[in-house]
Formats: sequence, C-alpha cells, structure tokens
Amino acid sequence: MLSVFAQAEIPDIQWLPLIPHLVMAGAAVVLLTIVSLAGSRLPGWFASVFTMAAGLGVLATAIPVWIRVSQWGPHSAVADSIGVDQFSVFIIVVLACTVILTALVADGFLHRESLDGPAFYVLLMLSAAGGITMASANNLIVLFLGLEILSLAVYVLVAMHLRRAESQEAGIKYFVLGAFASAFLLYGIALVYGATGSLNLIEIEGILQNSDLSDNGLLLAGMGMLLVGFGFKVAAVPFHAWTPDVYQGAPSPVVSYMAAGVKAAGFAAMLRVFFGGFGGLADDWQPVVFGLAIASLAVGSMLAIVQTDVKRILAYSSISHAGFILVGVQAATDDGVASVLFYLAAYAAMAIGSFAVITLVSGPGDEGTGLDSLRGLAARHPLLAAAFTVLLLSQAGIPFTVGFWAKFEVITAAVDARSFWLAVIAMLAAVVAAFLYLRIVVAMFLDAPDPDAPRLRIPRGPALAITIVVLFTLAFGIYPEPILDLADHAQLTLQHFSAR
Amino acid sequence: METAVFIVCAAIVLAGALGVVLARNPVHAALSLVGTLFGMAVLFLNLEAHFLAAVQIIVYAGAIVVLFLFVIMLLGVDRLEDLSVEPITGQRVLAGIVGLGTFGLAVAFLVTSDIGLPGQEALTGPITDQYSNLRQIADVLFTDYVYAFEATAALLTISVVGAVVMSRRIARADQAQEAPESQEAARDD
Amino acid sequence: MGTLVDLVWLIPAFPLAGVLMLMALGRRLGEPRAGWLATAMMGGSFVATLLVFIGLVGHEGDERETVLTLFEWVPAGKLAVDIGFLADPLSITMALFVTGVGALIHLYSIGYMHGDADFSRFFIYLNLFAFSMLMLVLGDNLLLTFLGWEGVGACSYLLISFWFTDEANASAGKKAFVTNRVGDWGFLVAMLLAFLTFGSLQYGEIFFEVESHGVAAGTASAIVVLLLVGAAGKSAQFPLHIWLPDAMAGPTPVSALIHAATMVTAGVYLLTRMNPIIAEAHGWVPDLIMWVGLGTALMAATIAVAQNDIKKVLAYSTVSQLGFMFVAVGSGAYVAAIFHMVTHAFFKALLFLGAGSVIHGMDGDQDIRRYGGLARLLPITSMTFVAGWLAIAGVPPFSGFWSKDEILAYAYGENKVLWVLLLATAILTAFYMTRLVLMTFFGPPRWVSGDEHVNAEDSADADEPEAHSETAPPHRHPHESPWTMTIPLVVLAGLAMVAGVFNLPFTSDVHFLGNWLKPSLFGNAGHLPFGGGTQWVLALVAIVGSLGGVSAGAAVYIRRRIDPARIEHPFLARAWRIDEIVTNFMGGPGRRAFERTTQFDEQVVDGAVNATGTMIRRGGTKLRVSQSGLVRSYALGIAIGAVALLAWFISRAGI
Amino acid sequence: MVTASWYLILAAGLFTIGAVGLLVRRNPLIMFMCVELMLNAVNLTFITFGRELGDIGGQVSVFFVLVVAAAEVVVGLAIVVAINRRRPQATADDLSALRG
Amino acid sequence: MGSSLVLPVIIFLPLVGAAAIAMIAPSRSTVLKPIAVATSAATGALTLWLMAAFDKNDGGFQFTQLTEWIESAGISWHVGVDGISLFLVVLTGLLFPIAIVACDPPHDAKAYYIWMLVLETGCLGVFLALDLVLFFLFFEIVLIPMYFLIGSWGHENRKYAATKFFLFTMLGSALMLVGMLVLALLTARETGNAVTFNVLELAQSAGELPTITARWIFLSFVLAFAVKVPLFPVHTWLPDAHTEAPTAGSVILAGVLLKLGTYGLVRFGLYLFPEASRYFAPLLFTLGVIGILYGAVVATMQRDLKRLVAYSSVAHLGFIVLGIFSINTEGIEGGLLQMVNHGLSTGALFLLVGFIYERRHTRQISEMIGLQKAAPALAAVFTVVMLSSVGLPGLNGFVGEFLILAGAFVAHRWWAVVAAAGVILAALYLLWAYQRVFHGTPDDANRSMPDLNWQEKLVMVPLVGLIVFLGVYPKPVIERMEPAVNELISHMEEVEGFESPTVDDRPEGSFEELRTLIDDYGDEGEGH
Repeated sequence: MLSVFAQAEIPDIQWLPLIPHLVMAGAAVVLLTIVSLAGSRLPGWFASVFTMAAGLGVLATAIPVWIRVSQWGPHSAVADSIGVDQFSVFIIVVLACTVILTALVADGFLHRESLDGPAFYVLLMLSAAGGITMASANNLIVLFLGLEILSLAVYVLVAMHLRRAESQEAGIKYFVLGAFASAFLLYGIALVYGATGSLNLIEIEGILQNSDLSDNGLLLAGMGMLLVGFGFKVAAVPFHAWTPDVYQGAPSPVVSYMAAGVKAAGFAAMLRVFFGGFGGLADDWQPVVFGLAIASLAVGSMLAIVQTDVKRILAYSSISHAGFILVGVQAATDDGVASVLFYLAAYAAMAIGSFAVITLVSGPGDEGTGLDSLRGLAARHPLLAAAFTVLLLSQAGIPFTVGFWAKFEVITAAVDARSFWLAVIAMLAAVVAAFLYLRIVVAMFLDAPDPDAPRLRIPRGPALAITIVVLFTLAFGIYPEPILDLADHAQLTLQHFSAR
Repeated sequence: METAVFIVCAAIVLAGALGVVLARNPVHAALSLVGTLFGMAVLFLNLEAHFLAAVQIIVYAGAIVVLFLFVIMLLGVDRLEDLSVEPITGQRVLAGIVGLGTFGLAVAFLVTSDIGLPGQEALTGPITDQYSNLRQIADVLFTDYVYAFEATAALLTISVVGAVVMSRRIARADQAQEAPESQEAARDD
Repeated sequence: MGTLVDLVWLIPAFPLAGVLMLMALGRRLGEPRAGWLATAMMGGSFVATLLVFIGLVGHEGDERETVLTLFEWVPAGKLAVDIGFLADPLSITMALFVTGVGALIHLYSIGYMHGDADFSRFFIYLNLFAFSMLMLVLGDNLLLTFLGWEGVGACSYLLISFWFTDEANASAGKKAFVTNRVGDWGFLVAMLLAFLTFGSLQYGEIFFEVESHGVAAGTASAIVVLLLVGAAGKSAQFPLHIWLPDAMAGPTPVSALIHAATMVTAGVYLLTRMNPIIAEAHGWVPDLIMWVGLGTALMAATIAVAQNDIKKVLAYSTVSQLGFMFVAVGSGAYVAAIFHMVTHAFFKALLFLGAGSVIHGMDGDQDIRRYGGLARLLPITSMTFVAGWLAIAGVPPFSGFWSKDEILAYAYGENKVLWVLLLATAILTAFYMTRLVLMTFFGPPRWVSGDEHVNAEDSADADEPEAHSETAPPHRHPHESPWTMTIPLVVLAGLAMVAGVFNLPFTSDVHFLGNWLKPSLFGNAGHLPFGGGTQWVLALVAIVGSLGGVSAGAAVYIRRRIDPARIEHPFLARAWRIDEIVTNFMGGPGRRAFERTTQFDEQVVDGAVNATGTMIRRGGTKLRVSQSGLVRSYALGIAIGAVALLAWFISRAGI
Repeated sequence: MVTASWYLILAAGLFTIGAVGLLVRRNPLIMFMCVELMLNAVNLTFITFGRELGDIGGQVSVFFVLVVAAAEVVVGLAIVVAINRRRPQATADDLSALRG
Repeated sequence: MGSSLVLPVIIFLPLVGAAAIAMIAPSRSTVLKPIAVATSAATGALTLWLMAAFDKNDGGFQFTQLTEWIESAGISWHVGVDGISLFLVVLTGLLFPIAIVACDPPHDAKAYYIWMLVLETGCLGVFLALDLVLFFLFFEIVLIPMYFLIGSWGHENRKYAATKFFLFTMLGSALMLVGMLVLALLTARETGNAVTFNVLELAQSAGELPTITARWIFLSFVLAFAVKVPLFPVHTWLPDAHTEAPTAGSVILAGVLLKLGTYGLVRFGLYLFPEASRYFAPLLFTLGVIGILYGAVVATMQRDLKRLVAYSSVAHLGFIVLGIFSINTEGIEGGLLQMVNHGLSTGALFLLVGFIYERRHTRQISEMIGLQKAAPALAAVFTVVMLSSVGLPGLNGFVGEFLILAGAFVAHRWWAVVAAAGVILAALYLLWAYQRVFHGTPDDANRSMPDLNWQEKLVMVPLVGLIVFLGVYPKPVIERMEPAVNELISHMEEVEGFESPTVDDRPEGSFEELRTLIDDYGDEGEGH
C-alpha cells in the first residue's frame, strides 16, 4: 500500500483555501453527529443556531482566503481541481450569507410546520457545500459533483414537507427534470472531454488559446449540452418550466435558499465554465446566451403578471431575473462577471427577504401564498408590508435600492460589450416585470384588508433576517460602492497552481 | 473479435434500452435495464475498462436495479401501464422529433469531429499497460481527483439523510394542525 | 421738456388704483360709494389726460411724441419690451375721449346699477376696463398695446357675463372673448412677424427701421393683413362681427362704454397707429381694409333695419359705423377715421345711454315694438336721444355729418362705386335710426297692455334675450331716470351736437384734428384728389341722402306708406344668418371634429396603451398553457431547447 | 475494425432512447430507469473518448458518475416512496396540481 | 464658503422631516401636519434664500458640490444650480408647502406626509443633480411617492391610474438608463478618459460621439422626458393620473413633476446633444404643436373638470417643448418661464378644483352650475387663475407664451403661427368650462356650497400674487435665467458650429431720429 502512495504524486494540498469548503460540509456532518448522539436533550433552536454559526465560520474563514488571494493572485488547489480566486470567495460569501439567513427564516417555520429536526439544516449546509464546490471547481467532474451535491440536497428539501402534497409533487418534478438536465450536462462534459482531452478548465482554456477549436463539433455540442444543464439550474427559458411549480410547492424557506443560493451557484459555475474555460469561444456561445436572456426576460415577465400566487409570481420573476443576469453573462467581459456577481448578491438578499415574508404570511401549513393573503397587509402589519415593499421595489430596480445598482451594472456591462439591443430589451422587460411587483404592492397597500385575517405571529428569527436584508438593500442601494468594489475585484481568472 | 462483441453487445444494450422504454410492466423494464447494463459492462471490457466493467455489474446490476425492484415490490407499483394512450397531445410526436433531432445532431457532431488534438498527450494520466486498470484509476482518483472523491462522501450523506427524511412517518395533516407544537415526534432521527 | 407730459403714467394709474382700492374695500364701501370712487378715479384720469394734452400742445408739432418708460417688462434675448407710455397726439386724442366718455359712463352707471347685488364688482370691472383701454392706447409698443387689447377683451367678457345667472349672458361673454381671440391670433402673429422683421416691438423703433432701412412690401402687407384680422375681431368687422350684437347682453353702460365708444374702436386705432407700415404695404392691402369696412358697414346697416331690440339696433349700427372708419383707414383718411371715431364715441355712447335710460324706464324691456310715445314721459332722455339720432343720421350741423362727410369724400376720391355704396349705407343709417326713434318715442304707446301677438313672436325669435320680454308685466309706468343718469346724457348730447367743430373742412386752419394728428401720421395721410367744389357737391349729396333716409323712415313708420314687414325681411332680422351658420358649424361639424378627436384620444392613443397591456397579459395567459403542470411536458421543453441549442451550434461548426 | 465512432453512435442512440423514454413513460420509476440509460450512454462516451485519447480521465469520470447515479436513485426512490404513501400508483401525469 | 452645503440641505431637509414624522407615535397624530408644513416651509424659505443669494450675472453653476460617490462607476454626488434650474427649485419649494397646507388627507395622515416630503426631496434632487446617474436616481424615485399618493389617497379609479402612471413613466426612463450608459461609456471610449457621468464633463465632449450614435442616445433620453412632459402621443397616463390623484398630488404632479421632463429636455437634451437636438428639433416641436392643439381640443370635450385641466396641461407643455426646441434665447427662456407659470397656474387650478370637489364630492361638470353665486371668492380666484392659464397679458401665462412664440416664430415661423391658434382654443375650453361650472342659476345642490375658508384663501394668496407679479414684472426671473440660457446656446453653437436662429439686433432709433430721417426725405416722403 505504501508503495502505491509513494509512486503517486500526492498533490500539495493547500488547506487554507479549502477551509470554507470544509467548514460548510464538516459542520453538516458534525451537526448530524451531535443530534444523533444528544438527541432530544438539545434545545429546539440548537440546529438553527449551529447552522448560523457554521455560516459565520465560513464567512470568517473566507476573509483570510480573500486577503491571501488579493496578495498572491488567484491560483488553484488540490491538483488544479479547485480554483482559489476572489470570484469563488465572493460566491462562497453569498452562499454563506444565504445559509445564515435561511437558517434564521427556517427556524420558526420548521416549528410551525412540525418539521423540526436537524435534517433540514444538514441538507442545507451540504447543499451549500455543493454550491461552494461548483463555484470553485476548475474541473468539470468536480463541478458536476458539486452540482449533484447541491441538487440532491435541494430535491430532498423541496419534498420534505410531507404533509403537503404540493411539496412532494414539487420534489418529484424537480428531481426528474433535474436528473434529466444533469444527464445533458454530463453528456456535455463528456463531449468537451472528447474534444479537448481534458476535464480541467484551466487546461481547456489553454488548449483553446493555443489551437483553433472553434469549429470542432464535439466542443460546440458539448457547450450546447452544458448550457442545457446550467440553463436548467439557473432557470433560464426554455429550461425554466420547473421553477414556478417547485417554488410554489416547496417549503418557503427552501425557496429562499433556492432562489438565492442555487441560482448563485448555478451562475457561478456557468461563468466558470463559459467565461473561464470557453472564454476564447465567446463568439460561439454569446448569441445563445443572448437568446436565453431574451427568452427568460420575456417569458418570466409575461407569465408573472397573470399569476395569482405570490410564490409563483416571484418564481416567474426569478426567471426574469435570471434573464437579467444572463445579460451580464452575455457580455463575456470582466465587467460582465462583476455585474453578475453584484446581481447575485443583490438578488440573494431580495429573494431571501421576499420569501421570508411569504414564509410568515403563508401561515400554518404554508398554504396562504395567494395574493389574497397579502391584501391589506399594510393595515395589519405596516412594518412587514413596508419591508416587503422595499424588497419588491428593489427587485423592480427602483433607485436607492440595491436592485437598481444590480440592473445598472448589468446594463453597463451589456452596453460596454455593445449589446445595445439586449440592454434595451432587458429594460423593457424590467418595466413589464415592475407591474407584477406593483400588483403585490397594490394588494398590500391599496386593497382593503380582510377583517377575518388572522394576526400573524412573527418569530424573531425571520424578523431579524428580514431586517438584515432590508437594511442591506437600502444601505447598499444608497452606497453600493463596497459591494461593487468587491465584485470588481472578484475577477474570474483561471490560474494553475503557481503561488508559493 | 472486437467487432463481433461490439455488435452483439450493442444489440443487447439497445434491446434492453428499448425494453425499458416499451415494457408495460415495471418489473420487465427493470429486467431489461439489467440487460442493458450487462451489455454495457461487456462493452467496457471491450474498451479495456476492466475495473469499471466490474463496478458496473456490482453497483448497477447488483445494487441499483435491485433497489428499483425492491421499491416496485414494496409499493406494489407493478401495475401495467397502458402504452397505447398518450394523455398529453402531441407529446409522442414531439418526443419522436426531439429524439430524431438529438440523435441526428449528436451523430452529426460525433462523426465529423476529431477527438482530442493531434499529438496530444494524456492530460489526466496516460493509459498504459504498465499498471493494472484498477491501479491507474486509483492513482488518479486519490491524487488529482481526491477532492472529488471526498466530495462523494457528501453525496452519499445526502442520500442517506434524504432517504431517512423522506421515509419518516409523519402525523396526518389534520392531526398536525391540532397539535402543531408536537415537535418532539419529528425529532427522533 | 414739458413736465406735464411726463404725467402720462397717471392716466392709467388712476383706474388701476381704483381697481385695487375697490378690490380691497369694495364690499365694505357698498353702494353708492364704490361707484363714486370709481367715477372719481376716471375723473382723475381725465384730468391727467387733459394735463398731458396741455403739455403736448405746448410742444412744437414735431416734438409731440414723448415716451415715458417705467420699467423693463420682458427683457429676454433680443426681445426687449418695456412698460412704456407713448404720449403723442393720436394716443392722447384717444385717451381724452376714453377717459372723458368713460367718466360720464361711470357716473351714469351709479344710477343704472342701483340696487344690484354686485354693485362694487361692476365698478371694479369698469375701472379695470378703463385701465386696460388706456394701456392699449398709451402703450409705446405693440406688446403693451396687446396687453390692453386682451385686457379690454377680458373685461368685456367679465362685463357681458356680469349677470351670470342667465345662461344667455354667460354664453355671450364667452362668445365675445373667443371671437376676439380669433382676431387676437392675427395680432399675435403680426407681432411675431414684426419682431422677426424689425427686431423690436416698440413703435418708435419699428417706424425708424421702416424709414431707415425700409421693409419688403410683402412683409409689410402680411403684417397689416394680420393686424387687420386682429382689428376685425376687436372692431367687429365681417366676419368676426358676430359677437358684438350678443354682447348687448351686458348691462347697458357696458354696451355704451365698451361696445360702442371705446373698445371696439381699438382696431381703428391700431391700424392708424401702424400707418407707416400700411404705407409700405402692397396697394391691395388698403383696398382690402376698405372693402372689408364697406361690406361690414352695408351689411350691418341692412341688418339694423330689421332689428326690434333697441340695443341690437344700436349694436348693428355700431358695427356699421366702425365699417365707415375702416373705409376711412383704407382710403388713407386716418384723420377722418379718428374724427369719426370721436364723434361716434359721443353720439353712440349717448344713444346707448339713452337706450339704457329707456330700458331703465321700461323696467328692462328692450323690444321697441312695445315702446312708443315715450317722449312725453322721458323728456330728457328723448331730447338727448334725438340729438344723437340727428348726429348719426348725418344731419348738419350735428357732429356725425362732418365726420361722415369727410369719409365719403375720401371714398369718392378712392373709388366711385365705393362711394355709392357707402352713401347708400349712410342713407340706410338715417332710415333705421329714424325708425328706432319713431318707434320708441313717438306714435301710440304700445306698452299699455300685454300684447300676446308680440310675445308669441318673441318666443320664436332666438336672437332675443327672452327673459326680459317674457317676464314683461302687462302694465308699466315708464319714468325718467335719476340725475346721475341724465347728466351724462346731456353732456354727451352737447358734444354730439358740436363735436363737428373739431375738424371743419373749410380751411386747413380749422382742420384742427387733422393738424393735431399730423405728427402721428408721418405724412402717410391721404389727400383728396379734387378741389373744394367737388367737396361741396359731395357734401350736398350727403345731406340730401341723410334727409332722404330720415324722410323715408318717417314715411314708413309714421305714414305707413309701406308695410314695415316688407322691409324688415326675416333674412335681415336674422342678421344674414351668419350667426346661425357659424353656430351650426360650431355645433355641427366643429363639435363633431372635436368629439372625433376626443374619441381618437380615448380609443386609439389611450387604447394603444391599454392594448399593449392587454396584449402582454394575453400573451402571458397563452404562455400559461405551456405551464401545464405535467412534468413530461417540461422535460419535452428542455429537450426541445437542447435540440435548438445543438442546431445553433451545428450551424457554427459549419458541418 | 470497430472505430470509436461506432461506440459513440451507440451511446448517442442509447442517450436518445433514454431521453425519449423519459418523455413518453408515465411511471416515475421507469422514468428514473430512463435517466439511468442516459447516464450509461454518457459513461460509454466517456470511456470511448478516454480510450481514443489514451487518457484515464474518462474512466475516472465514469466512476464518479456511477456514484452520482447511485445517490440519485436513492433520493429519487425515497421521494417516490413518500409520494406513494400518500397517493398509491400515482403516475407522473397525476402529479400536476401545480401548474399555470 | 459654507453656502456650498446649502443644496444638500435643501434636498434632504424634507427627507429629515419625513423621518421625523415616521418616528412620531400614532397617538400624537396632531403634530404630523405641523411638522410637514414646517419642514416644507423651511425648505421653501431656503430656496428663496437661494434665489436671493444667486449671482444673476453668472451663467454657470453656483453653489456646486462635488463629491466622489461611486468611484468605480464614475458616479459622483454633484449638485449645483444655475439660472435654468433655479426657478424650478423655487417653484418646488413653494408649491409643496402650499399643497401640504391646502389639503388634509382623509386617512393615514402619517404615511401621506411622509410620501409628500419624500416626493419633495426627489423633485429637488432632480433639478439640482449635475450627475446623470444622480439625476436618474431622483428622476425615478419620485415615481414611488407619487404612486402611493395616487394609489392610496386617490379617487375611485386610483389603482389603475397609479399603475399606469408608474409603468408608463418607468418605460420611458428605462430606455433612458440604457442611453445614459451608452453615452458615458462611449464618450469615455472616444476621449480615452475614465467613465464619468458628470454632466459638465460629458457636455464638454458632446461633439466626440459619432453623430448617429448621439442621435440614438438622444432619442432614448427624449422618450423618457416626452413621457414625463407629456408630449403627444405618450400623454395618456396624465389625464388618468391627474384625475385620480388627490388634490395635493395633482398639484405637485402638474406643478412640479411634469417639469422634470421639460427640464430634462433642456439640461440633458440640448446641453448634451447639440447636434441631435437640432436634428430632431422639427420632430419635437411638431409634436409640441400637435400637443397644443390636440390637448386643447380634447380638453374642450371633457366632462370631468379635473380631466379638463389635465388635458390643458398637455397643451401648455406643448408650448414649452416648442419653445425649448426653437433653440434660441427667447424660446428657451420662454419655455423655462412657462414651466414656472404652468406650475403656478395649473397648480392653482387643481387646488381650486380640489376645493370644489371637497364641497361637492363630484368632478362632473354637468353636476355643477352657478357656483359663482354660492362662492364668489372662489369664482374670483378661479377667474384670475383661468385667465392666467388662458394666457391673458398682464398675468404670468402670457409672458412665457409670447416668448415661446417669438422664439419659435424666429426659428420656424409656420409652426408658431399654428401654435398661436392654441391661444384661441385655450380660451374656448376654459371659458366654456367656467361658464358651465360657475355661471347659470345654481340648483339646490350647488346653492349651499360654502365659499373659500381662510385657510384656502391663505394658500391661494401667494399663488395669485405670483401669477400677477410674474405677469407684470417677470424681469427678476428672466434676468437670472438669461446668462445660463446664453451659455447653453453658445455651448451648442460652439460644439455644433451652427447659429441659433435669432433676429437682427434691435434698431437703434427713436421718434426724434425718425423725425430727422423723415425731414431728410423732405416733402417727397409725403403722399405715397
């Protein structure tokens, strides 16, 4: 046995950049272990607090990584399979925050729905670990594994509300379609492997720089298949159809994680592969992303305005947002990447906040997600309504919210890449989408409240989460510079391990 | 020889696949799947992937298909599916067109393109006769792919946790609403 | 320089002060003090005008223009307009009779408006009107004149609809304003063109530019024609005359002041003022002014013959007389125009005030068919009215004869046909005025008992303000008016008789007004192309004509030689149906066009907006079908998308 | 001689059959099996490419795919079991309460 | 100089007031209005101070404040005031306290006052911003308070109107955002400098962009502003919004919000795109002229008094656009002046209509008759305001209108001739409306209508006073505008190398010189 190891080149594993990954995944396992051993002796809030602590731990460990990268430059770890760059750290931070906020939101929800137990949090953290892997993967197989980790955990999370038939319906739909799309993605990886002989994005990038593969059918077909997989994950039209059903059926806190975290991880992986690996072939894939963006913007906005279920409305709006982010992807520039990162961070906040509000409003059984349940909310819970309004207006891209800057950055990137018409179409779609946010606002503020509507119980966790995201939305809406700066620095550059 | 094995196995694989798609009885479908998997394993051998051929049999035929059959038996979902009707209008026609499209396009891509770059050396690790197939895989698996390998742990944890979560016995909806605070019941995993 | 002339700012300042004081205290002052205050202000204004006049007389003829600039009004870019007053013979002449007649009418109004609930409001309007009129007259630039121009229009509107509870009055006021606005459009565009051409709106600068650099005849013609549009609106010339008869809905002093003596002459004033431009215009332009004047004069005279409302007769008479003045302007007889304007101001104000006195005495009845034999009962009114009648009929030596004769002479010099038609108009004038006087003051009283026949006819007559005639009580006690009303009558009667001396035709020395106005005309006044002999003949013909008209009237309305009904043809009674045509057009195709436009706005413009929303919504609903809830459909969508992507990439691969 | 293309075309065919199968079958279990067919097709592609390239990477990838497939099946079947407890014999088409 | 802080204080003072109101406990609702009034009045006083301290000979920006804000994107906090924006700021400072004093919300007073004050901050920010993005932020944010004001305190159809208003105006500005970015990025690319949204710097390099590109960008700007103005045919949000808005909302909407569009046309249309402005001027002033006539015609046929006033705004704003795109001193100054005038007159009209509505609970013209009998003071004020709106000389409306027409006539005479006809129509619809509402014999429902109370009279005093004052003595306003307008025009001439259409210099002459001239001609001058 020893001889085997002696002959193999053991990669020099740099532990520091991997600590966020390990903390996230490890915390899940530790939580599972603790709960299994300690069982019912633990207080009800334990898992939630543990998860938040793990998220904070990830944040804390991400900081040294960021500093190190900014000093030494981006590099790779574990035999070039994990990219250590500010891009991945940015996404890690977004995912960690998503986990923390989702844990805050979920605590009260799980109590209310009698779904207590560590399983939710374990799966949440494992899923986030998968997301982190996706965002940092420099190897297509690692990326695929990360995606599967992320997805499998979410399949379970979606279906875990066993008393709700919708939850399981959503779960099976998501699962079947997810597996279907994964198969395409995997086929794409195989084709890319066939064309380039490598699964490593850094190598692929190098190969594409050195030799002209722009008319290699395998590579092009592989890109197409990969786009199917990523398009599914980020809910881009025409791979979006699962989104409304799953968002509506899934437990609300899970949706906030999906909208914020899964989307962020999906886009991170997409950028890593297409902007990082296939950056040299941007001419080939840009038009496709262009098409996906327009289709997502149009379909998302148009379908959203005819819905009556708030979760469904927001699901379609998330499709529209995906279209917007694709605009930034389409730019295929560093600015475009920065804009996507900014957008993801902003959207994460808005989405978590919005679904947190829905979590509260939906009431026992997670049933009250219709537009009706929001009628007159302003009269019953003015602060909650105001907070939701801020988040909705932010999603609509109204100034002095972070959502405005997200759109601003994306459009800037598109314009800078001379995609003028895409920018125009995106803004037109934003106007159509604004209507749907207004519909919700109208319901809350301008419709008379139902006199029989029950007084909502607002647990501290979700309230805190909503406060945080609203403050985030407003503060960075007024002064977005810090996050813009971070996003600008979070350049995606694929580098071999070269640091000392 | 290789040709003959290929032709036979290809036939088995395709027949099994068609069996999965066309069998009215889920059990038959599962058995057809075994055929495909078996044919596939032989093809793997043909392609000198000995380790994977073995794993294919063990994991797929031995574990996965058994799991399928187990679930079929457990749930009693072996009811025959009426394949003569298609409730969704146009689904089959479109599926056929899509199938033809996928296949046609894939073939077009596959047969017209070069695999790899001329003169390129193996980037992950060369396939040699020096070591066994198992050894070669292991070398790569525990070095370059060690992160991925560890990641599979998470995958398996998820499937375990997921299976447990999904198979919990949960109080009926009406009861749960009466006693929403009965949280201890769910905390027994 | 004469300090007296610098008092010119006082002229409009008095009425303005009156407005402000009345606005502040009007209700508290109450009746009649508010009226006295307003009258005093007008009196002050008249005195100020007199002082300025004296100051001007003190100057040499060539220096009789003084511009007093108060402050910059609109200094924007190249446009620089001041609030400045031009005191020159022309403006001071106007100002004199505006303030003079105005003061008398103010005085008269104190009696006439006695008992009205809105007594002080009436005097606010009157003073405001006087202020506007004086700004019009005294403004040293077109824009300030326009300020007065529109101001008098607005006051006219306010005063016509003074008794606003009656819809007819309200409509008449609105009609007057809107019709005037049509004319104002011409004035406005003329100003714009003047600004473009001369770079200034100030009279002095414009005229200087005209004289020093000249102006293209086309441009000058355009300016004049546009001004003519404006003048036609204000001075009620065809086809914009339709508002004036309706304007009689206002209180009678208003009719006297605004719609007879002052405001309506503004058009004549404006054209006279702009005489240097007219001089530069094409030859057809003065002819156009002339023929418009003639047409209006003749038409209005024929209409006046058939009117039964005392004020309407006078209104059409005014239109007709204004036509005379336009003829004068067109034939270059600016002096004659101003002369006739002055005399007309006296006798027409007199006639209106007299009519007001009659109406006052008849408790508001205005229908001359129910008058008759009032001479006994209203002695002062009838005496003064007769003086006015003789003046307007052109019977020498009353003032109207002199001014009308001069116009006729110039018309003869210009065009013989014109002269014949104008003479015919003069004869008609004498005829219908005779009819009016005879029916009102002489013959049997027809007001003793309610006349069902008349009432029935009335209600069929749309032009009449029905309210007065239908509420007429069967028995009346006509009475003479109070002294506040009769004194102005007497004064005006005196002026109407003697005002001819202002401008006697015998020698150029007694051509007082002509000499006085000379500096304002810059040598653009026309000259008679014939000698004194012809003038004498023409005057004789005019006298014969006037007397003929009077006797014809007497023959018809006293001797009953001809059935009056044959003369008072319905076509004439309905004012050539012009008003009806306009009303029908506005109420018919005009209104329909407006409605179509509104429909267009609602259905097409707004409809397009809503349709866009609906389309997006409908598109969403259609797309919604694709969201069938069936997982296999979704998978199919993914697969189709995949095939589409592959197809795209295969096109890129160039296979 | 069997060239790589034969294997690749076979894999493409298998992938297509799996994909079409998923589109036309209503039984969730059979749909899962179809996914397995697709994954197998990918595996074959990987190994074929690996052989052509003389690279072991293809085979390593297949190893991971096998793990993923196993985990996926576990989760998928768990969900199916949960659904069947509530709605026995439910087909994919029956689960369409969420729509629009 | 400490005064450079005055603009931020002006902008944010209302916001501070809004925050203070937000802190007030619901039980102490009586202090809400005083706080709102005090803040807005203090802001108004500051704007008046600004006007007094303004150097009227300086055509550039004064009281500027420039701080880096979002450096990475080239966005700065850059505010300043010049003759073009000064009076719009003052107008805003004036109309808000009036609107707040005049109307009490029927419910939710707290939210109402908060929105009003937020709206004021937004409006002031728009007029004072000298950074494109900053401008856009304020330009967009005003939608929110206005949306809620219409939606929460409006009339029956308020939800539709509010949504329409929001989406319609957002549609325009959405494209402007793209245009802004294209402008900044392409300019940076052409000049090689860093990306900046600083208006002054962008204006300096206004000629650098390719002509066609600049025209496209200009169009994107114009669409946004045209919707806001609103220009025919994108005006249809306005009647609905105006009609359904609460009185104060209508006042602000007409008085201030519409000016955001016209102000934008001057500041960001002419200033940044001299060539494109000139190229598209025919299109724009044609639309303006169509608006003048069209708005008037449609206004004539309205049955709803508020709607009628709303359509009159379309006509008035058409005048302003016509003036702006005459691209000469008279026209632009007329346009700017008319913005102020329209704010005063139409603001006052909406207040009056609001007073009537509070008494009669209807806006239908057909249900009102003879109100002058019942409410003479109301009628008197209405008359003055109406005549101002009609453009009666001596009142403010005329001066602006005439300057516009003068400028337009110099530039494109036939359009001015047609536009002048709008003057006729304005008289038609307003007088007709007045007749139907105020004249006639009141029926039972209208006879007992109370006249203006002291509070209402109080708010009308400054408006009527200014209406008269600006009609008689507009010079203080014009002379402060003129240097800035001249600077703008010379900037355009410089960048584009064209000559602004204007007239020859004023003739130097007087009557005396005229006399000597005539004497020189001698007697031959007479007789022709």
